[in-house]
Amino acid sequence: MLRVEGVDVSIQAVQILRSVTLELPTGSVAGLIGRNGAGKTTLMKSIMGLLKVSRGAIGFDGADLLARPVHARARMGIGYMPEDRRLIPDLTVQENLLVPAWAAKLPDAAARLEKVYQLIPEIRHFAPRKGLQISGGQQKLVAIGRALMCGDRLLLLDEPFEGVAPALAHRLVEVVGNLKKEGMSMILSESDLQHSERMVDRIIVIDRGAVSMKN
Amino acid sequence: MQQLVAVVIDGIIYSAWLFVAAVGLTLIYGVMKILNVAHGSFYALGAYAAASIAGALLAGGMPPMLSYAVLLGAALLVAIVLGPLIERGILRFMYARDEVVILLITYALFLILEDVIKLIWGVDPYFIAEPYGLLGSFDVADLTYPYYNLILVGVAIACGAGLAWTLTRTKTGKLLLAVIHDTEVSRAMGINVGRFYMVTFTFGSLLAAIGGAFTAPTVSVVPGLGVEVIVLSFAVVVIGGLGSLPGAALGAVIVGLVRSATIHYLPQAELFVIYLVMAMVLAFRPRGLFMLAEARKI
Amino acid sequence: DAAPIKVGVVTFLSGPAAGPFGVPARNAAEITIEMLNGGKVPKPYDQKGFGGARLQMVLVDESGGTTTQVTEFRNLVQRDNVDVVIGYISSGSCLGIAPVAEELKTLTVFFDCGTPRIFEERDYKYVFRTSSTATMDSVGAALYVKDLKPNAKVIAGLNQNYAWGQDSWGDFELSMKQIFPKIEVATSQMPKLFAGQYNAEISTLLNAKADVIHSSFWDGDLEAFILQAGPRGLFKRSVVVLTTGETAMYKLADKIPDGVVIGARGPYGPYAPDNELNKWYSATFQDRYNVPPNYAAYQMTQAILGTKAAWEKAQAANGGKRPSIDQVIAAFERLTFTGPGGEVRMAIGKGHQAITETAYGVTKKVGGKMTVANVKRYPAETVNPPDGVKAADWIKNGFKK
Amino acid sequence: MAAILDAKGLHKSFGAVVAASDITAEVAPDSVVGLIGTNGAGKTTFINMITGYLKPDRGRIHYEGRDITDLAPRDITRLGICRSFQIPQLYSSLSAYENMLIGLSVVMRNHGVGGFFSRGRPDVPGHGRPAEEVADDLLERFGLAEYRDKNAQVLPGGVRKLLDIALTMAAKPKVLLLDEPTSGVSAEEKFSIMEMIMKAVRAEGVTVLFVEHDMEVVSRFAERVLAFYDGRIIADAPPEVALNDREVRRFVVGGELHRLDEKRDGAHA
Amino acid sequence: MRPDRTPWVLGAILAVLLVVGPFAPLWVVFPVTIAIAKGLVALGLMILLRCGLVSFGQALYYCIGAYTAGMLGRVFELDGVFTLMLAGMAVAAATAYVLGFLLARYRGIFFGLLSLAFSMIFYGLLVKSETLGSTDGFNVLPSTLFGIRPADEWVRYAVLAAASSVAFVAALLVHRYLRTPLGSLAPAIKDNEIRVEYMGASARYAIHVKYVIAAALAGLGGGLAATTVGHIDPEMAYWTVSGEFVFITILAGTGNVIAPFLGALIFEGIRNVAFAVSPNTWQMVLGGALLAVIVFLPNGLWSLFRRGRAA
Ligand SMILES: Nc1ncnc2c1ncn2[C@@H]1O[C@H](COP(=O)(O)OP(=O)(O)OP(=O)(O)O)[C@@H](O)[C@H]1O
Ligand SMILES: Nc1ncnc2c1ncn2[C@@H]1O[C@H](COP(=O)(O)OP(=O)(O)OP(=O)(O)O)[C@@H](O)[C@H]1O
Ligand SMILES: [Mg+2]
Ligand SMILES: [Mg+2]
Repeated sequence: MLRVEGVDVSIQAVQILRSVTLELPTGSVAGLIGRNGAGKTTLMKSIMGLLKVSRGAIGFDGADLLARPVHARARMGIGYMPEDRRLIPDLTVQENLLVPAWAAKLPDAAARLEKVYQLIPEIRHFAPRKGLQISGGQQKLVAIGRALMCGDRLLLLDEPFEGVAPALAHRLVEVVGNLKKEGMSMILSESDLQHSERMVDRIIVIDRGAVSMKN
Repeated sequence: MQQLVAVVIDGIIYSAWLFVAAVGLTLIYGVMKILNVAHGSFYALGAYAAASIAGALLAGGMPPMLSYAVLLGAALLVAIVLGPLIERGILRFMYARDEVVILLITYALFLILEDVIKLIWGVDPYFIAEPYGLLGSFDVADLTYPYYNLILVGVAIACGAGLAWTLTRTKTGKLLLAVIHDTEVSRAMGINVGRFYMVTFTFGSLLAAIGGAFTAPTVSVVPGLGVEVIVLSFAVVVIGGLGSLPGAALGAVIVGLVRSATIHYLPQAELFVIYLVMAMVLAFRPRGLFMLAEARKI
Repeated sequence: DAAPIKVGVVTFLSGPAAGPFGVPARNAAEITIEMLNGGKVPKPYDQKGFGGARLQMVLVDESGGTTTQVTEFRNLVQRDNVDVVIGYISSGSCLGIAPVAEELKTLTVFFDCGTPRIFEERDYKYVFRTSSTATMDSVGAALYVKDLKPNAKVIAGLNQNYAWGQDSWGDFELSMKQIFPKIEVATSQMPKLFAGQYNAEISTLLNAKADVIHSSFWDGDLEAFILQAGPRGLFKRSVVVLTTGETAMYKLADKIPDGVVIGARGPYGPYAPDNELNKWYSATFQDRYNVPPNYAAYQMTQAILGTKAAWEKAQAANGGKRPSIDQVIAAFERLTFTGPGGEVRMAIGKGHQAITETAYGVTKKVGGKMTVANVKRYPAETVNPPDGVKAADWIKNGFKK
Repeated sequence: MAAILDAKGLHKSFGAVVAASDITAEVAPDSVVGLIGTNGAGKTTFINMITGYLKPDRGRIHYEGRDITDLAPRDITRLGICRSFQIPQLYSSLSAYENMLIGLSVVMRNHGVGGFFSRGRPDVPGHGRPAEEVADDLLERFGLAEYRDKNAQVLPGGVRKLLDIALTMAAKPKVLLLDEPTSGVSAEEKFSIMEMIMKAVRAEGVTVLFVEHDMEVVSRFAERVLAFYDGRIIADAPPEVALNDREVRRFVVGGELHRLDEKRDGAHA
Repeated sequence: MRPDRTPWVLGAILAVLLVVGPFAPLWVVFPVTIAIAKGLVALGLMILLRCGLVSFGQALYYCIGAYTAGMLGRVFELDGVFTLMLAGMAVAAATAYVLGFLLARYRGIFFGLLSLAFSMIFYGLLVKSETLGSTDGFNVLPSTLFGIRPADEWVRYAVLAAASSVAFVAALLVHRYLRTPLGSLAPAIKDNEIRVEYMGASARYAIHVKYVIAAALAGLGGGLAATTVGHIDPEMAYWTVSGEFVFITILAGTGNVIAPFLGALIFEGIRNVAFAVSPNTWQMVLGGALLAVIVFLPNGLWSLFRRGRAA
C-alpha cells in the first residue's frame, strides 16, 4: 500500500505540491485528475523520486521510499510511464521494453516481455523498429509496456490515454482492469475521467498542488 | 613494393598506438557526452606510473618478462585511483551543465594534473626501455621491427574487440545507450546511473592510461607528453563518428596509413595530413564515417 | 652596502623544454647567483654579486606563447623593476622580446635561443646574446662529417618541423653541399614537434641507406628517436649526427651505441675546456643537483658571468660607482670574457652577438661510462660568419664573406 | 472552387513499413478537415509530407496550383502553410514569452521588417502591433499568461502543447495543420481552445487540417473527415457519415466493435 | 520593457579607459590592450555560442588578422593601427565567408573540430613558409595613429585608446545585431532547429552570417594583437590558442556583449597573478582558479553582475 503524507515539493524555490496526503491500498486504482499545471506530473515524479521532496513522507508497503534512490524504487516493483513517452531512440522497441528487466537483472525477463506482448499485442508488430521510428501513439504504447516490465506492484501512468486512438484506448482500459484483478496498485493521471471512469476505485483531485480524495 | 610493405607495417603500428590512445575518449564521449581533455593527462599518468614503477621493480631485480604485467598494473593503478576520484568528486556535480562547460572543467583538470605530474615526478625524463627490446625483433622487407610493436597491435585489438563486444553484444551496452540518452528515465527504469558513469569514466581513463603505459617503453616520459595525444584522439574519434567503436578503429587505421604513406612519399606534408584527412572525411560525411544521420521523428 | 641588482630570469619551467633546458638553466641561474652573492666563484669573478651589489633573482616561466612572454617581460621591467633580464630558450620568444626590450630600454641578455635572424634583421642597443647561433652547430657538424667520413655520398635528415629544425637542416644541407659538392640527399624527414612515434620515419631512414643522418632533435623527441631507432639497427646502418645529443647522452648511456656523433651547441659539458672555472663549475653543479651541468646550464652561467664582466668593466670605468645601463652596454659591446665553456667573444651583430669555438666527438663507452672520443674542436671563426654577413650567405659563399 | 491543397498519389515507406500508400486528397479553401486514424496509420506522415519534412517516394503535392513537393520546410512555411506538432517543438531553454518573441521576429524578418537598420519597434505584419504586444496577446488567448516567464522545458505537458499551437499561429498561416492539438489539454479547455482557434482563423478564411483522437472534437469542428488506416485513406466524408462507417468504427473509433484484428497495423514489420 | 542600458555602460567603460589610461602603470596598460584584443575574439565566439556552436578553430581568424597586419607592414610598409586592424578584419571575414558555406552545415562537436582542422591546416602552412620565419614568426612594424608615431611613453596609451574605441564600436554593433530578428534567432537555433525551420527561417543561413561576423571580430582582434605585441608567429593559429578563446567566452557567459571583454580581462589577470605568485606551478593555480569560477558561477562571470542588479 502506498502512503503519501504531508508532502511538499518545491522546484527552484517555487512550491508546487502543498502538503499532499493520500493513501492507495494494494490492488486499487486511483485516477489523478486535474487541469493543466495542477501538479499531476509533479506528484508522480515525486513518488518515483525524480523530484526532491522537501517535507513529508512517502511509504510503500512499509518501506520508506524517500530513503531509497530512484533506481532502487524501480527495482521494488514500481513502474513509471512519463507523460512525454521518452523512449530510447537508438534502441529497438523490444530493447526499450527490456531495459528495466536488464537493469534489475530480472531472471524472468522473457516471460515478462511475453506478458506485455499479450496485454498490448500491437507492440509486437513494431517490436524490431527503433524507438525514434514509431509514431507518437505507438511510442505511448511502448512506454506503457515498459512501465509494466518492472512495475509489478505499483504503476504510475502519466496520461496513458492521450494520443491513443479511441479503439485502442478502450482496450487499454480493459488491460488495466485485468491488472487490478492481479493485485496491482495503480495511479493514472488524466485531465478528466473520459477513459478511466469505469475502472477507478477512487479519484484524487489535484488543484494548484493540493489534493482532495473522493471515493 | 618493399616500400609499400613498410608503409603498411608502419601505418598499422601507428594506428594501433592511436587507437589505444583514442578509444577511451570515444567511450567517455559516447556515454557521458564529455569531451575529456584530461584524457591526455591519464595517458601521461599511465606512462609515468609505468615507467617509474616498472623501472623501480626492474632495478630491484624483477624478472624482465614480468614488466609487461607491470605496465598493465600501473595503468590500472592510475585509473582506479584517479578515475572514481575525479568522476565522483567533481564531474558528477556538473552533468546538468552544458557540454562545453564540462569540456572546460576537464581542461582545468588537465592544467592541474600537468603540474601534479611535475610535482610528483619532476621534469626529468623517465625511461623504461627494457620491454621494447626484450622480445627481439623480426625482419621484413629489409627492415627490422621489434616484436614489441606486435604487442601494441595486440593490445589495440584486445581493447577494441573487448569494448565492441561489451557495447554491442551485451545488455550492459544497451543499458549504456539508455543512460546516454536519458538519465532521468534510465533511473526510473531501475538503472543505477551513478555507477554506470563512474565505471565508464574509470574504464575510459584506464584505456588512456594503458595507452600511455604501453607507449612508455618506446618514448621518453617527459612533461607535456599528453598534450599531443588529445587532439590526435579527437581527430580519430571524429573521423570515425563520435561514440562509434568501429568508427574509432577505422579512423585510427585511416589516419595511421595515410600518415605513414605521407612520411614515405611526401614527408613535407606530415605536419597537417591528419587535419586534411579529418576535413576531407567530414566534408563528405558530416557526422563521421560511422554515424548515421538519422532523421528525428516529429 | 650597495642596492641589490634585480635580475629577471626567464626559462621554461613547464612543458617539454623544461626538462632538458629550462630547469637545468634555472638551476644554473640559482647556483650561479647564489655563489656570486657569496663571493665563491673563482677569479676573475670573485667579486660579490655584480661589482659588489647583491643579485636578486625574479623567476618567470617561458611557456605560454609570445604574447604571454611579452606581457611577462613588461611585468618584469615595469612592475618588478628588474635591472637586467637574462633568459629565453625559444627563438620565437627572443624574436618577440627583442623589440620590446628596445622599447623599454632594458638590458636583455639571451642565453640560449639559436636563430641567427635576431641581429641579422635589425640592430639592437639593449639586446645581447652570449652564446653562438645555431649556424655554428650545423657548420660544425658538417666539418666533423668531413673529417669522419670523407667519402660520404648520401645524407638524410630527421628534424622537427619548426623553425629550429628547418634552419638546422637547411644550414647543414647547405654546408654539406659546399664541402661535398656531389652529395645526395636521400630524404629529409620533418615530423611534427613532440610527435613521439617515429617508426615510419625510421623506416624511411633505414631505406635511405645514407652514410650520414643529421638530426637536431632534442629532449623527449631525441630520446624517443634513440629508443626506437636503436633496436631497429639504424645506428648500425648510418653514422648519426645528433647536434644536441649531449642533453641525452648520460640519461640514455646504455641505449646509444658507440660511434654516434654528439654535439653540445658549443664547448660545453664533455667538450668544456679543462680550466679552473669549469672544474669549479661542474663540481659545484654536480654536487648540488647530482647531475653534471648540460649545455643549457653552461649557457645560462655564461650569460650571467658575461653580464657581470660587462657590468664590472663599466663600473671600473665609472670610477667604481654603480654604472648606468648605457655604460654597461658600452662595456658589453665587443667584450671578450671567459665562461666555464672557455672564451666568449661578442664579435658579431655589431658587438652584441657572441661567437665561441665548438666541438664534436663520437660516443664511446669506457668501463661502462659514457664519454666522447675523437673530439675535434673548431675555432670560433671557422664555424661562425664574420660580422655583418648573414649566416646563410656566408655558407653559400663557401664559408667566405 | 479549385483546391488550395492537392495531394496526389502520395506514397511513403520506411523500409518494410508503408506509412502512406496512394494518398490522394484535395482540400478546398476555407474548409476544416479532421484527420483520424489508428496509431501508426500515417496521419503525421501525411502532414510531414505536406510541410516538406519528408519527401514522398511517389506523388506530388500542389498548393494553390504550385508544386511544393520538393520545397524545404522553411519555404513551405513562408508560403503560408504552418503546422503544430504532435510532440511539441519549443525552444526549451527560453520562456514562453521569449518563445513567442522569437517566433514573431522570424515572421517579421520574412516580411523584411525589423532588420539591423530599422528604427523603433515596427509592427508584426498581419497582427498590426509590435511583437511584444502580440506575444502577450497570444499567450493570453491561449490561457498561457501565468506561464509567461517559465522555461518551456518545465511547462506542464498540456501547456507545452498550447504554446506549440500559439507559436504556429504567430505566422498568420493560410493553411493551418494541427497535429493532435488537444491531446494532453485539460478536458474543460479542449473545446474552448479549439473554438478560439477556429474563431481566429475562420474569420480570415484559413484552411484547417487537424489530427484528432477525440471523436467529440472531430464531430464538432470538422466539416469533413479523412480516416487513415494502415497508410491508406479508408473514409473521406462529412463527420456524421465517416464516424459511422463500418471500417472506421472497427479500426478507429471502437465502441461496441472495438476488438482489434490483431494482424493489422503495420503487420508487415 | 527594461530600458537598454548596455550602450551607456559601454560608453562609460570607454570613457574610463580613455581618462584613466594615461595615469595607469604601463604594465597594466599592455595586458588590458591584449585583453581587449582577446575580448573581440571572444565576442565573436559568444555570438556562435549563443546558437550552441563552439569553434575550436577561431584562432584561424585571429592569426589571419595578425598575419594580414604583419604582411601589410612587411610588404607595403603600412603601419596605421586602424588600417591594419580593418584589413585583418576584412581578410578574416572573406575567408570565413568561403569556409562558411561548408561549416554552416555542421553542428555540435563536428562544427568545433572541423573549424579546428582548418586552423591547424593554416598553422601547418605557416610553419612551412620559411620565408615568413616559420614558427619563429616575424616582427610587426611599430604602429602609428593616423600617420603619427607617438613618443615611446605614449605608444601604449595610444594603442589602448585605439583598441578601446574600436572595441566600443564593435560591441555596440554586435549588441544591436543581437536584437535584430536574425541575431535573436541564436538561442532558438540552439534549442530546436526544426522549429526554426518551421517558423520559416533558415538556420544554415543564420549560422553562416554569424560565422562571418565572428571571424571578422577575430580578425580585428588578431590585427590589434599583432600591432600591440609587435611580433606574430604561427602559434597564434594553434588549437591551444583557440581553446583559450573558448575558455574566455565560457568563463564570461553569453549574457551581454560586455561579458567577453570582462572574461578576457579576468583571464589575463588570473594568469598574470599565477605567473607571478607561482612560476613553477602556475598552470595549477590557473586551472584551480578557473575550476572555481566554473563551479561557483554557473552562468559565467556575467552572472555576478546580473545578480547584483536583481538584488
Ligand atoms: N522544473 C520546473 N521548474 C519550474 N516549475 C516547474 C517545473 N516543473 C514543473 N513546474 C511547475 O509545476 C506546476 C505543475 O506542473 P505539472 O507538470 O505537475 O502539471 P500537470 O498537472 O502534470 O499538467 P499537465 O496536465 O499539463 O501535464 C506547473 O505550474 C509547472 O509550471
Ligand atoms: N522515420 C521512420 N522510420 C520508420 N518508420 C516510420 C518512420 N516514421 C514513421 N514510421 C512508421 O510509419 C507509420 C505511420 O506513422 P505516423 O507517425 O504517420 O502515424 P500516426 O498516424 O501519426 O500515428 P499516431 O496517432 O500514433 O501519431 C507508423 O507505423 C510508424 O511506425
Ligand atoms: Mg503532466
Ligand atoms: Mg501522429
